[in-house]
Amino acid sequence: MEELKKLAKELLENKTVAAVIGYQQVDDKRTKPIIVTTPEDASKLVFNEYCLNNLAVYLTKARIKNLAKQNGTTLKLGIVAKPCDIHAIVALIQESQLKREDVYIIGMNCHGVVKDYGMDFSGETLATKCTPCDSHKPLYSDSNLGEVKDTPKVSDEVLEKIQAVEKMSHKERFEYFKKEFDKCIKCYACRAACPLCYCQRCITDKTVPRWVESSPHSRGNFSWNVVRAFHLSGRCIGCGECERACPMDIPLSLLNRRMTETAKQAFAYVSGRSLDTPTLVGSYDVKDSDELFM
Amino acid sequence: MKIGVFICHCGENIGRTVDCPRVSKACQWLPGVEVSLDYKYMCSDPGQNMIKDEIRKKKLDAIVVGSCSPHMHEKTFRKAAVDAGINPFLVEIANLREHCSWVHDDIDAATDKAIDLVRMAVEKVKRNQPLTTIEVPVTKRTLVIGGGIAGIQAALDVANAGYEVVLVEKEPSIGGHMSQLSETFPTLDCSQCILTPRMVEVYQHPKIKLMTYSEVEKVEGFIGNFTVTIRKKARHIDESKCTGCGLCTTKCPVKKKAFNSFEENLAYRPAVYVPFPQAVPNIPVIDETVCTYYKTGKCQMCVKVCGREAISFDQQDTLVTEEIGAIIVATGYKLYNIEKKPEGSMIKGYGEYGYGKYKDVVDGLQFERIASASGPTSGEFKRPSDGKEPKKIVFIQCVGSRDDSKGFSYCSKICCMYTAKHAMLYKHKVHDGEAYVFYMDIRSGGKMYEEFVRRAIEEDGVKYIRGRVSKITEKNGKYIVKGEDTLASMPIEIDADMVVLATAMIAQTEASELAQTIGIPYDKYGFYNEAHPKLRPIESTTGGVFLAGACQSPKDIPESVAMASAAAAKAMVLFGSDKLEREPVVAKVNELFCAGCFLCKKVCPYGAVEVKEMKDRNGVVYKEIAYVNEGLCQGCGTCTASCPSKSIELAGFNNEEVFAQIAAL
Amino acid sequence: MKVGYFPGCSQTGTAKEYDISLRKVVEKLGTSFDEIKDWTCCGATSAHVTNHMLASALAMRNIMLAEQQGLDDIVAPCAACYNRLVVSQHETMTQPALKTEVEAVLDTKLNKEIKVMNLIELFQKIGKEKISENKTFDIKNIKAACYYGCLLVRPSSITHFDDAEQPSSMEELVELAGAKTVDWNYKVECCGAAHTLARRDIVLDLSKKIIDDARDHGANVLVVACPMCHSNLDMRQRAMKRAYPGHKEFPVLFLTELLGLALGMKEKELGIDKHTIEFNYKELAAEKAAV
Amino acid sequence: MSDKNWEPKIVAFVCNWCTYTGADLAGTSRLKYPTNVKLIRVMCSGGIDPVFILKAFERGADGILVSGCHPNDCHYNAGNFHARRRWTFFDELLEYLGVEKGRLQFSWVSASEGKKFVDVVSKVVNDVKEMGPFKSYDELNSEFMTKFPDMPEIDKNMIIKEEEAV
Repeated sequence: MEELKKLAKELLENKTVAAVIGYQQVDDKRTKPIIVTTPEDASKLVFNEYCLNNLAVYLTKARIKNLAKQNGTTLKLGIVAKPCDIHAIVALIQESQLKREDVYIIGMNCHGVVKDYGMDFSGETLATKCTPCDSHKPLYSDSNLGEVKDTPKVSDEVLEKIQAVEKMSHKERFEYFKKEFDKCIKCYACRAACPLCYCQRCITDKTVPRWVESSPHSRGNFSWNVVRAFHLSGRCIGCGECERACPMDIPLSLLNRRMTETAKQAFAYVSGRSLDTPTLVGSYDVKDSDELFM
Repeated sequence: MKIGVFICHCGENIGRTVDCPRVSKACQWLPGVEVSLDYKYMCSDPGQNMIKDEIRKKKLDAIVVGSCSPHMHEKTFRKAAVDAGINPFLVEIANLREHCSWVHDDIDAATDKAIDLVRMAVEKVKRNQPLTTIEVPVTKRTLVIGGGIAGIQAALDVANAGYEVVLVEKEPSIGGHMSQLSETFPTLDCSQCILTPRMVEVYQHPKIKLMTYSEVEKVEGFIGNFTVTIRKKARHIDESKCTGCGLCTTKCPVKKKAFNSFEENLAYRPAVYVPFPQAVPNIPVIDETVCTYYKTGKCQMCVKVCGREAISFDQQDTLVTEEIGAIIVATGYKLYNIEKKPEGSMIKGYGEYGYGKYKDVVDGLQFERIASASGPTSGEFKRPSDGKEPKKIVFIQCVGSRDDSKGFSYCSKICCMYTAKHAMLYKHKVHDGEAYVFYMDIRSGGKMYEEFVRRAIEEDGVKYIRGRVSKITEKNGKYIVKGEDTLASMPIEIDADMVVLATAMIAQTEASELAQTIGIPYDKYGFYNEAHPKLRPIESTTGGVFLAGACQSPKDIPESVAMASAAAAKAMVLFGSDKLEREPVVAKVNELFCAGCFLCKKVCPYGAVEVKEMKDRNGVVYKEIAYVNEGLCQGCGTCTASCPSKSIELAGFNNEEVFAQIAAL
Repeated sequence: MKVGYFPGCSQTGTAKEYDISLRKVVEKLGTSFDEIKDWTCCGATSAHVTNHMLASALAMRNIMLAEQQGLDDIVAPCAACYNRLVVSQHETMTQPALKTEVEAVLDTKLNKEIKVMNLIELFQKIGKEKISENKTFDIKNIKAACYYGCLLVRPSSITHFDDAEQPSSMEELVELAGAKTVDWNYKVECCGAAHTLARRDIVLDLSKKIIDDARDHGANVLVVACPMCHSNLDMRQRAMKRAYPGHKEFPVLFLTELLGLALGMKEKELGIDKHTIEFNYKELAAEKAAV
Repeated sequence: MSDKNWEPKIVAFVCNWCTYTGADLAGTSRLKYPTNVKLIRVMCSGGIDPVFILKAFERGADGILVSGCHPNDCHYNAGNFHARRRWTFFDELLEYLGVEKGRLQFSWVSASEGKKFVDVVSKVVNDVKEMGPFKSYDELNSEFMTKFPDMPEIDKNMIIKEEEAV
C-alpha cells in the first residue's frame, strides 16, 4: 500500500504521468474511483479486496484523456489496474483506443475482490468474475506491486447457471431471457460501465435508419440485449461491470460469459491477453470451422 | 418522390407464370408509385422508349423495372434512365424471371411473390441516393507473372502493341515447361526450336523488362493502379558483368550434390549453373545450399576462372517496386508427384506404382527429357537404372487424374496426346521395341489430334489397352505391370523394361499463396478461378488481373498461347483509355461518429481504409478516424457490417435501403 | 500399463501359438492384458457379406463390452478381427440410422469410440524402444519378408494406419528386434484366405506367389501378423508341394514369435513347434553359415 | 400445425456474386422451389449485419438464410471469412437465447450451384414448416403492435384494401 502511494507520488512529481486513476477508501468495506493529479493527493490511493471497479473505462473518456494534455505536450495517464483490468487495457490498445505509451500501468497482484461494496471479503462473497480467473499477476505493466495470496476456491457460479440455462428447451430459454430482458429500462448503465463500449454514438442511438428500437418493450429490449452481447462477442474481457451496474439485475454475465466460451472453444481465443495477436473479430483463419454452413 | 414501375412479360418467359397485368395493377397503389405499366418486352426499343416517355411525361424521380436478373439488363435500363434524365442509381430491378417465373409453377403464388419483389424494390429505390461514377487514372504497364510459353506470348503481344511489360519468372531462365519438352504434338516439331526464338525476342525487346529468378512479394492497389513489390533473389552473379561464357559452370568442382531440376532429377548440376544451354538470360546462378564456399569459406574456383569478376558471393536479395496497370498471371502447372503423399492424408499417393522406389518408373516430363536430343541421354532411349535400351515400355494414363479416391477428379486433358506422342517417339527410335498404353478413354479433341492418336496405333503399332493398372512389381530387373484389359475382360500382365506414368497436371505448389498475394480466388485444387466460366474465361474476378495458361486449368500449348494473347488483349483494352470508370459502390465514413476502433481497417480485404487525423481549429489532433480510399474500395461492405456504431455506409447498398427492403417483406 | 484384449476365435484354435507368444511377449515388455469378458465373434465370418446388420451388431457387441469394462483401447491381434471392429465401429458411429438399429439390437446406448489397435499399433503404444531395450538374443541371421496381407492396412481412409501400398511399420519392429528385412513386392497382396475352403486352387496359386517372391528377394522367413494369413501360408505348403512339384518349404512366423525369440524365449515356449513348416533358429543360422 | 394453410415467410440475404448468381442459374435451369423465399441482395456475405436478421424477425420472418461464396472463392477474397466468424458467434448467441437452430441457416452457394441453391432453399423451407410459425418472436411482435398501434409500418394489406376501394 505504501509503495503504491510512493510510486504514484514519484510519477506525479517527475511528470511521468499527468494523473493517476486509482481507488480511494470510503469506509472499511468500500472504495471509490479517484483521479489523482497532484503529488499530495497520492496518499489517498489504496488497493485492497474492495477495489472492484474496472478503472480502464475511464481511459476512453475524452475528459480524462484531456488531462494528459499539458502545455502542448502529452503526458502518460497512470492507472492502478488489477490483472483483469489490464486485459481491458490490452483490448483497448488493440482496438486503437489507446496507445501503449500513453498509459502507465501500475499493475497490482490480485487474489480476488468482493461481489459488491459492504460485504466482507471471503470465499462466499468473492466476485463471480474472480472464480474462474487465472490472472493473478499482471500480463503487462510498467510497475508491478502488491503481494501474491491464494484466491479462495469457490465454484464457478456463472458457468453453472449457463449450464442450467442450456439444459432448458428453446422455448423455455426464450421465455427466461425475455423475462429477464423485460426488466430492462434502457438506462444503458451497462454500456457506460463497460470499458469496451467506447463508441461515440452507440448503434442504439442511430435513428436513420433505426437499428435498435429504443423504447422499452419486449422487442426493443430483446434487440438491445442481443446487439450488446453480440458486439462484445470475442471482445468482452469478463470484468462484469455491466452486470454490477445494471439497476434491474439482468444477468448480463450469462450472455457475456457464454460468448467468451464460444470464442475459446471455436477459435481458441481469449480477449485482452496479448498485444501481439490480432483481435479475434477483425481477423480470420482460412481454417476456421465451416460446420455452420451448408 | 415519384416512382415508375415497369413490368416486363419477357415474351412468355415471365408472363406465363406471373400475371403481369395484375402485378402492375397492384403496384399502382404502392405509396410513392406514380405510374405502373406492363409490356411484352421492356428491354426492346419500344419498351425502353415507353420508360423514357413515362419518365419525361410524369417527371419521375426513380424507376423500378420488374424483369430479368439485374445481371442481365440492369445496364440497359440504367442507360434508358440516364437518357431520360434520371441518375442511373435511381433504377432498381425486381428479378421476376430468374427468381420468380422460371422457378415457380403456381401462377397465383408466383404473382403474389412478384408483387412482393416489386414492392421491396420500390421501397429500396425510395432510399437510393443519386451517385456518380468514379474515374481513376490508368498506369499503362503490364506485369506478367510466369515466363513459360503463356507468359512469353502475353508479354510479347502487349509489348508489341507499344506498352511496357515487366515479366517476372521465379526460375533463373524463362521458357517454363515447354523448354523441357522434346517434340510437340500433333506435328512433332521440336519444342525448343520453336520456343527459343521467342525467348530471345523477349530478352531483346525494348519494351520488356525481364526479371528472372524473381518472385512477386506484394501486390497493392487496384485495377489500373497496382503497386507491385518484386523480390529479386540473389544470383550471386553480377548480371552487368557476366558475359555468359559458362566457364564457372564447367570448372565448378561440385559435381554430384544437386539434382538438375531442368532434367527432372535425371542428372546432376554444379553449384554454379545455367539451367539449360539455351537459357534466357544466359547468366548462371550460384546455389547457396550446395556451394562449397558457403559451407567452408573456401574453393572460389568460379572466382578464379571468371575473367570479368562477376562472381559476387555477398550479393543480397533486393526488393523492386513497379507501378503496374494490369496483371497477367501465367504461373503454369506442375506434375503430381505420386511418390509423396500429401500431408495428413493416407489415401492419396500411388504406392502400388512404386514411383520413386523403382528407378525405371518415370513420369511424363522425365520421359520428355529422356526423349529429348538435348537431354541427359542425348535423345537415346536409355532407362535410368542401368542405361540399357528399354525394349518394352508401358505407358499408364490418368495417374492422379480422373481418380476421386486417390487423386483429383478432373481430367488433365493433355496426357492422352502426349502419351501417344511418347509412344510414337519411342517407336520411331526403337523399331523393335514394344509400347503399351493403358487408358481409360482416349480424349483427343483438337485439330489433327484424333488423327495423331490413330497414327500412333495404326502406323506405329502402339498397343492400346483399355483398363487400369493395379500394381507394378519388380522382378529380376523387369517391371511386372498387372492390370486389366476391360475390352477382353481379362487380367493382363506385362513384363516391361520401363514404365511411364502420365501423372496429373496440378496447380503450382505456392499457387494459393500467390492468389492470396494478388487477391484472386482459386478452386479447391489451387487453379485460379475465371470471372465467368463461359463469358469471362480470361478475367479473374479481381479487376485488372487476367489469367493465361495452365494456372487456370490443365491446358496444352496452343490453348495456353491463345489464352495468353487474349489476356494481352484484355490488358490493352484497359489501356485504351486514360481514365477508368467504375461503379460508385464504395464505403464512406461518418466522420462525426467514427470512434476510430479501425475494425473496418482490419476487415478490409483491399487495405482501402486509412487512418485520418481529425484536427481542431488549432491544428491539434483530437481524434483518429477511419477514411476510405475510394480508389481502393471495391464495395464489398464487410466494413459496414463490422462497424459497431454504424458509422460507415456502402453507397448503393446502404443500410437504410436494406432495412426498407426488410420492412417491405 | 493395461491394454484391452480381444483374442478372436483363431487365437483359441488354429493360431493358439499366436495367442501364447503374444501374451508372453507383451508380459515381457511390461504390459498386461485385460481380456474382454464374454467376447463373441467379431463378425468377420460370412456375416459381413450376407447380413450387414448382423456383422455390425456382432462387432459392436464387443466394443460395447469393452466400453462397459471401462477400456479405452483394445488390441485385436487377428487382422480380420481388427478390420471388422474398426470398420464396423466407423460405420456405426458415422451412420445415425445404423447406430440406432445396432443400439436397439444390443439394447444399450453406444457412447464412446474405443480405439481398436492391430498388433503393430499395440507395440507402437507399448513403446517400440522397449523391444530393443529388452532384446537378449541375437537373431541377425533372420532375413524377414514382412507380410501385411490385405486387411491390416485397408481401407486406409478408415484405419489410418501406415501406407496401404508400401507399408513399413512392421519392418521397423522386426529390425528393432535385431533381424534383417528385405524389400519385396507382395507385402499387401491377397493370400486367398477368403477362398480357403471353396477354391483351394486359387489359394495355392496366390500363396505360392507370395512365398516365391519373398524367397526371390532374399528372405528366409515370412513374418505375418494375422492368423488367417498364417494358416494359408504355413498350413497350405504341403498341398502346395503336391500341386507344384519342386516347391521348397518356407517357414512362416508370427511377428510375436520373432519378437519372442529376440527377447530370449525358446521356439517351444513360443509354440513355434505347432507350425506345419518347422523352424529352428539354430538350424537356420547353421544353414546360413554353411552357405 | 394448427393452421393447415400457413406458409412460412423466408428471407434470404445473399451476396451478389455467388449465391444471387447461383439463384439466377437455378432460374435459367428452370429448377423449381417454393415461393416462400425472397432474396435480399447485398454485395458480399461479409456485408450482412446480424441486426438485419433481427429486423427480419421483427417483420415476421419465420426463417432466414444467409448465403455467400464458398471459402477462397469470395469475389472480395476475404469477406466470407469475416462473415464466417461473425455468424459463428451470432448463431451461438441466438440459439443460446432460445431461437431454434433451423430458424437461421447458413450456406455457401457458388454461381454454378443452381441445384444447390434449390436444395438449400427447399431445406430451409421444409425445416421451418416443420417448426411452425416463429411463435416466440411473434409474441414480441404482437406485444409491440398492441403497445404501439400507431407506429408507421408498411402493411401488405394496405395494397389490397386500396385495390378493393377502386
